[in-house]
Amino acid sequence: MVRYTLKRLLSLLISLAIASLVIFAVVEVAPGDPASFMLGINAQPDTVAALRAELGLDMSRTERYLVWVSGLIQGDFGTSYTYRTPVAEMIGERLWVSLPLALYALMLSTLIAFPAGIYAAARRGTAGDVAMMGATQLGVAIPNFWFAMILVLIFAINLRWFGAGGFAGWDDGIWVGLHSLTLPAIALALPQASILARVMRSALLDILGEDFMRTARAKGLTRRQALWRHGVRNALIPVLTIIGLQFSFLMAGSIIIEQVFYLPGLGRLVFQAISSRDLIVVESVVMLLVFAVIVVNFAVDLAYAAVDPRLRSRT
Amino acid sequence: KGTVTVGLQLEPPHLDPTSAAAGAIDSVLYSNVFEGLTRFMGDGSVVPGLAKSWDISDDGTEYTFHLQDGVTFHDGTGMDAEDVKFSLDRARAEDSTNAQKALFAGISDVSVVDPMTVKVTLSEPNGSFLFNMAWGDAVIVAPESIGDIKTTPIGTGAFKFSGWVQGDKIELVKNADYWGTPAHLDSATFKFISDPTAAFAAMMAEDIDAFSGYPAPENLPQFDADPRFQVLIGSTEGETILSTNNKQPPFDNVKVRQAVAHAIDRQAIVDGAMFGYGTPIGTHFAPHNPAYVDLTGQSAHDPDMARSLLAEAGFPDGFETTLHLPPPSYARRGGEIIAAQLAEVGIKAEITNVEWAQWLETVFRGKNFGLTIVSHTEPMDIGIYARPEYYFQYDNAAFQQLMTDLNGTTDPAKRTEMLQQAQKIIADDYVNGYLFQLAALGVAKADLQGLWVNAPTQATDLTGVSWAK
Amino acid sequence: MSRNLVLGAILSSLVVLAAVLSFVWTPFEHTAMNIPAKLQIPNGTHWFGTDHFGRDIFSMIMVGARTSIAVALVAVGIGMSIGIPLGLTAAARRGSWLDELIMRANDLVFAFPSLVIAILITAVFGAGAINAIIAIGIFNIPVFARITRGAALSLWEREFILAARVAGKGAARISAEHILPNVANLLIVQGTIQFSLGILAEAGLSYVGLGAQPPTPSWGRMLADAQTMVSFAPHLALVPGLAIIVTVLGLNLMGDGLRDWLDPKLRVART
Amino acid sequence: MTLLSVENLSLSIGGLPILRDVSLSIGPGEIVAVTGESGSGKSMTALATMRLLPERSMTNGAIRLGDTSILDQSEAQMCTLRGQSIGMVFQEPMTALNPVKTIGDQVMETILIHKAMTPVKAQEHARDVLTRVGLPADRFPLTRYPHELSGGQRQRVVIAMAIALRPKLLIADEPTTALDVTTQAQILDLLKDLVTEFDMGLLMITHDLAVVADMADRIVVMRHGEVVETGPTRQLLTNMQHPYTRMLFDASRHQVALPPVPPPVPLLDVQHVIRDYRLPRTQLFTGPGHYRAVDEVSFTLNRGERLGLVGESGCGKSTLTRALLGLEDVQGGRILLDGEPVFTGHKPNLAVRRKMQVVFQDPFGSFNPRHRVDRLITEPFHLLNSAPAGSERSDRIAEMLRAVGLEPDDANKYIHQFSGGQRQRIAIARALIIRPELILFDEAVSALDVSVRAQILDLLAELCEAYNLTYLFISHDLSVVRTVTDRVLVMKSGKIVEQGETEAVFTAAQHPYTQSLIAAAPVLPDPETLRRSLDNV
Ligand SMILES: Nc1ncnc2c1ncn2[C@@H]1O[C@H](COP(=O)(O)OP(=O)(O)OP(=O)(O)O)[C@@H](O)[C@H]1O
Ligand SMILES: Nc1ncnc2c1ncn2[C@@H]1O[C@H](COP(=O)(O)OP(=O)(O)OP(=O)(O)O)[C@@H](O)[C@H]1O
Ligand SMILES: [Mg+2]
Ligand SMILES: [Mg+2]
Repeated sequence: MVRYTLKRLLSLLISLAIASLVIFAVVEVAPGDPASFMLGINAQPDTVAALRAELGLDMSRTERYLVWVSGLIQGDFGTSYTYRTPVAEMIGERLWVSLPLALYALMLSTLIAFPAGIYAAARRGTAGDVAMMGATQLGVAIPNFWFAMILVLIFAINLRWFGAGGFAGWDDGIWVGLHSLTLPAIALALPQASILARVMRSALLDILGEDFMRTARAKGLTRRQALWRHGVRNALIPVLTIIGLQFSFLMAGSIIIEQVFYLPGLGRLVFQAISSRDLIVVESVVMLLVFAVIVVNFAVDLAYAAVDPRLRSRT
Repeated sequence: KGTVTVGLQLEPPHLDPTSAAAGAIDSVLYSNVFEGLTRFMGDGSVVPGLAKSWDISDDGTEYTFHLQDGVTFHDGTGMDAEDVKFSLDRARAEDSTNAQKALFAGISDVSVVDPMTVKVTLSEPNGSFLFNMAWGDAVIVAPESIGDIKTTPIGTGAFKFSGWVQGDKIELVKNADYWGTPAHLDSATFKFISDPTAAFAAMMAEDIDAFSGYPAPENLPQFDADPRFQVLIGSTEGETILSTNNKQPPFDNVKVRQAVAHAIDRQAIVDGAMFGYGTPIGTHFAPHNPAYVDLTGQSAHDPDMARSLLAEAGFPDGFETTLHLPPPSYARRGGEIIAAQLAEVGIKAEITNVEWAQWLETVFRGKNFGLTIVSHTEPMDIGIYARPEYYFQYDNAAFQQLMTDLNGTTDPAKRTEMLQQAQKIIADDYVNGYLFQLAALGVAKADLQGLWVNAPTQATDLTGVSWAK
Repeated sequence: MSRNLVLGAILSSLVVLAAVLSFVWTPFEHTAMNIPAKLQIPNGTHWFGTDHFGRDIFSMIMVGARTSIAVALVAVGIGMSIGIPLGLTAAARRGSWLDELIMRANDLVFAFPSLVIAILITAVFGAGAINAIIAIGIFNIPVFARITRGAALSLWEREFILAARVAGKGAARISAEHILPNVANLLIVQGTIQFSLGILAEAGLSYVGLGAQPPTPSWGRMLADAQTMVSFAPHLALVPGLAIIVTVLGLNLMGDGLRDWLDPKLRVART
Repeated sequence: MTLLSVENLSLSIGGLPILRDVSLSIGPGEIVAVTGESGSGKSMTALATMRLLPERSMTNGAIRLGDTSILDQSEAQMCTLRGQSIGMVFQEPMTALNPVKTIGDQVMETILIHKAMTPVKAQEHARDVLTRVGLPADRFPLTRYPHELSGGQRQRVVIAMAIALRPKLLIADEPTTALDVTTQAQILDLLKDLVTEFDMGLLMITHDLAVVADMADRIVVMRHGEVVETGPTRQLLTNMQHPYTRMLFDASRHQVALPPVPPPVPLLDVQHVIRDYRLPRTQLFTGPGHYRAVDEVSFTLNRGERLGLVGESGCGKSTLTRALLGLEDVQGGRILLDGEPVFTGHKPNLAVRRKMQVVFQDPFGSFNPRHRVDRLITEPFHLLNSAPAGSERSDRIAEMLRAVGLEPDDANKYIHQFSGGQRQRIAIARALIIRPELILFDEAVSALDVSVRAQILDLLAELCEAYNLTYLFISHDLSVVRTVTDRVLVMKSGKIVEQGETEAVFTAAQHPYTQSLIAAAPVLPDPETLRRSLDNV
């Protein structure tokens, strides 16, 4: 087990190293210079040069890569070119929006998808199943930013149940914060829930065909009891995979939704940083996201083991 | 109600107005937190700021500023002549990162006469020196607080900076110890909403009380019709032009540029891109300026003439070029319309949407473009046509001479005449396609009063803002 | 054939038809502006109304279908043409360092936040359809590589593969002759799904302004343009939104239907 | 008094008739075996009794358990009957248990679902039942998961679940088919003991007539959804009325006559072959573990000889086959065919491979479903330097198809259009088409019904005559190996523990393992002896 973990850790480190190279290379060839971006069109060349020196942009690429990476290793993400604050601090702040949002959306999608998927599987072929699957097909097909627009139109502008966007912060209590994240979370959760419900249903249907389900029925369990006691947990394995993927997606993929709801999240940070060529922020955030995905995958693997004892004993 | 939430499209990268070009910094801090020796008023006039008065030597090279009494910075330290000297010297220093360093280029010396008096010596007379000192880049900062200015701005204004949630908002509170007329509001919040839809939604949902520099003109009629809101339409200093690379063939041919000018239907652009907001211009000058001459007739929409001009220039079948469009909607939408209009006379302009950083690199610095659309928002900036290295690369010795002469002239009537002559020269040369003067668009709650209607500089001056009733 | 397949095929072919037809006929020139006639609601002349430049939305939707289909198709093509051989190779050399390398590389690509990278790519190489294709295509590679490898691995354990090996056939030949045809169904099904995801991705990229550039119409950009006008001209957002939904829905239904149709195992009623 | 009586049960699924007028009955303490070929409706009869039939099933007739009419019960009532009054054991122990729940939980569930006991008592009881079926507490705590048990042990858990509430009736559908002979014997003994101990009725479904003869008090023979014959075991065995029954039993005892063995000329020479599988590392500083699947195996196979290889599941038979074919390298020893190694350098020696072909077990999995028969059986042509083409090719195909009892026209069909037996014939045709000197049969008849198996064995004998075959016949079925081989190897845990003339080994086994294997294998009694013993009673 130790060996296995070490081996995984090593491959993880190699992945991260390669990722850092790729990210750095891609970001660095982007045309545009943070210093001239900041100083605008009236700036004089010597001013730009002075700022470049101040930002450390006059070093060679290799040097800058090494500085960046050695900083990362020590947990120092560097200082943002445009904001002039430590990147780690900025990321930390944004995480307080992105992470709760991702978790909220994930929770919503799970809360919707599980019952829906189980319901549809239990009533396979009935009108309820057909309707439910039709709804999920639609849910997958609706672009989430479009859905977000509609949500804002209805719930913020017309009904005024929610703010049109923005993030209220956690200072006024958790409910205020959650309330301001509700519409974005719904917009994010809808397609995810649809996918998850479909996966849940088909996994359950697979399980329903298994011999042990027949065994369970032969013990005297009703169809529904068998589904709940023996089906759901076995179906969790494919479902967990999807949840893991979705979480990674939610952390980084909510850029557009953050844009629609002007949430100060990680996605918008990268988006802004890309347009202002705040290279170090882009590099560090992308690196963090890659790291997060790898860690989440690892966590999903651990979760498999919790669900499936066959994996626990395997080394 | 003693508080107001104002929406802005762009968030400042940091909070030091003296070391970045970002107008967003001024939008939040100008006059609210930071003040200069002089200041702009909402109508564009320049009035005394931290300098209550000044004496100008007869040769126009020595300015003696008498500072306001009892001015303190928000950190409690007093503001005196040393701070002024520090601020000006810092801006013009060798390693300065001031984005408008040119404003200070004429200063040869700054000396402290006494704690309340500063003398600034210019190397040559400059008719716009007081105007220059009103810019956000020339505000007075203190040496004690300069270290943290990017995150904790310490100024002398009627509001104190109180907090910044990056990506979201900046908060200001009333400065109880303000030297001048205190602010009506107890606090103010600036919320950054870059997405136009989000801006609309936030306004409609009354999440915010006002939006300064509202990005979607198409929504204004709705706000106008809604008794909850008022719409503020004013003028800015932004000449929106179809910048043309005068050195790149075929644009080095004045006939071609003239053809382009006649191919453009300004009204269609103002209607289509700005939903009617904006004043068509025929030269690079702000229409609200008394010296403005209306030259739009000289480049009236006339596709047939454009085609024949093209034929004369040797392009009977038109030609292909590029059209770089930066992010603002005036450029993106205007660009689509212009491309369609150019196509009608045979010019095929391939649209490339770019971000500002890329625009600066390829268009502005690299001069690697055919056409681009951009709004020049600096006030009184016709002088850029005297810089042959400037990105549109207009090189006319007569014009350059005119500008040099203008700088040495202080007589207002003379100046007006010279400015009008300058406007005509560039219109005759069809240097760029002159489209329209950008309108200042604002939306606010109906009972909010005292907001600037015009935008002589990028600022959201809240010092005079209050709620009715 | 299932209801899904029929409905999906009808919806998808509707979109394809519109795209093909747009080459020879659209009610109006899709780039023709008529600003005085802007923002008309659907009417007899302009079936889907006009946009903020007075262009005919119906024509733009037709030509936009072309863009969506082209981008998604080529992106899926990239994913398939690189991903499938990688997956086959990994399966053929299962357990070897090559397999490990391919799968690790796949994981790595998977680990990158796709949208962020797409934005980066367009920032680096400029916005445009080609770069959108590349950005979407890259993330299709690991999808196809994984699914091919997974299916191929179980095939490699089958006795008919053993029989082919006994007949002296090499890994490459077996992959091409036996493995590929037997995973083809799966890949076709996944292909339709990726195709629909590609359409959504293109819409998303265009929505943030990184997809096809004007004047090439794109549904995503139409949506983005329409955004601020939803409150007074909802058809501007509804029409392209519905176009996307119909297309994606059609493709997904078709994918589901195809899966049931091509894989008789799944059709057997289960106890 | 009868415990279960099925009267004129008819069943159709989605309009398709499956069962017709099936009648049978079981009394307490009685074992009734239902037998018949695959697809004859055995399982459906059992599932009908449980009311666990597939969707869209229609039943007619009557099933009575004691006084209750099963077909008239509501689903809720059935749920209280299942597990409490009727227990059921299924064929596949590997999949019949939920992999994510402990065996204790699964056994307790039967008890708890019927609210028969408090959870604490249920746990105790589950413990007792598991001990009763041969899973003592010290080695098999309740917290074990199914994957930690062997097949036989899992089947014991399934039985424990079924008998936890001492149902009056136990239904076992092929309970031992997936198990080794020795394990099978143990499970059958356990079932017999339980029947006597609990006075249960046991409805046992099996296609293995030897098991039937050994276990059952009464036999029910089914064919095409109908009961063709039924009666007490001995009577039925001695006096079979229906030709189908007779055919079935004859086929099970089927013997073939092989041509005589030519004088020994070595063809295949296997010396000290070792095949190790690498195991994943378990500890950091130890090297990777190895699992020795084939351990120092040596033997010689002579030209024209028919050699058998028997052994329990997992003893390394298939691994050895793959090594012989040169599909995988070996870690020790050498394998020479006609004096040449089968594996040279890092790849198989194709010149040698040409002389060898193989027939696999699974008639469904050994063909690419997307190719036609002609393409399937000519695949080995790939080994030839100049493969026959045109009419020569079609002639060869036709000849081979005829040789294995099919029609030349069949060349244009796809594999799914053939039955299991026909597919196995096609597999043999494929193996024969390049006239190899050696054919390996890996469990080639294990998946087939007895009657089909008899035909294939006949075909083998015929082909031996016609083509002078040399083969290695691998099987776990001793009776089959006994009739189609001249010499036999007995394999245990990768080692050859005994080898010799087939008859000699079967009549006088030397090694204890061989002896236990032979003892465990159920044998069909000879009708003559049976009749005599019956007369004596
Ligand atoms: N779910 C189902 N739907 C329709 N027909 C079925 C279904 N399951 C089985 N059958 C058919 O019912 C018939 C009887 O099947 P059954 O499983 O009872 O056979 P069996 O005697 O148990 O065979 P085996 O020995 O192979 O298990 C077969 O012809 C089979 O094809
Ligand atoms: N790829 C492998 N890696 C590790 N162990 C293996 C591998 N293949 C087979 N084994 C192990 O080697 C042993 C012999 O397997 P093999 O398939 O040869 O058995 P067998 O005698 O053919 O059994 P059966 O009768 O079930 O077919 C088994 O214990 C099996 O678990
Ligand atoms: Mg059966
Ligand atoms: Mg085997």
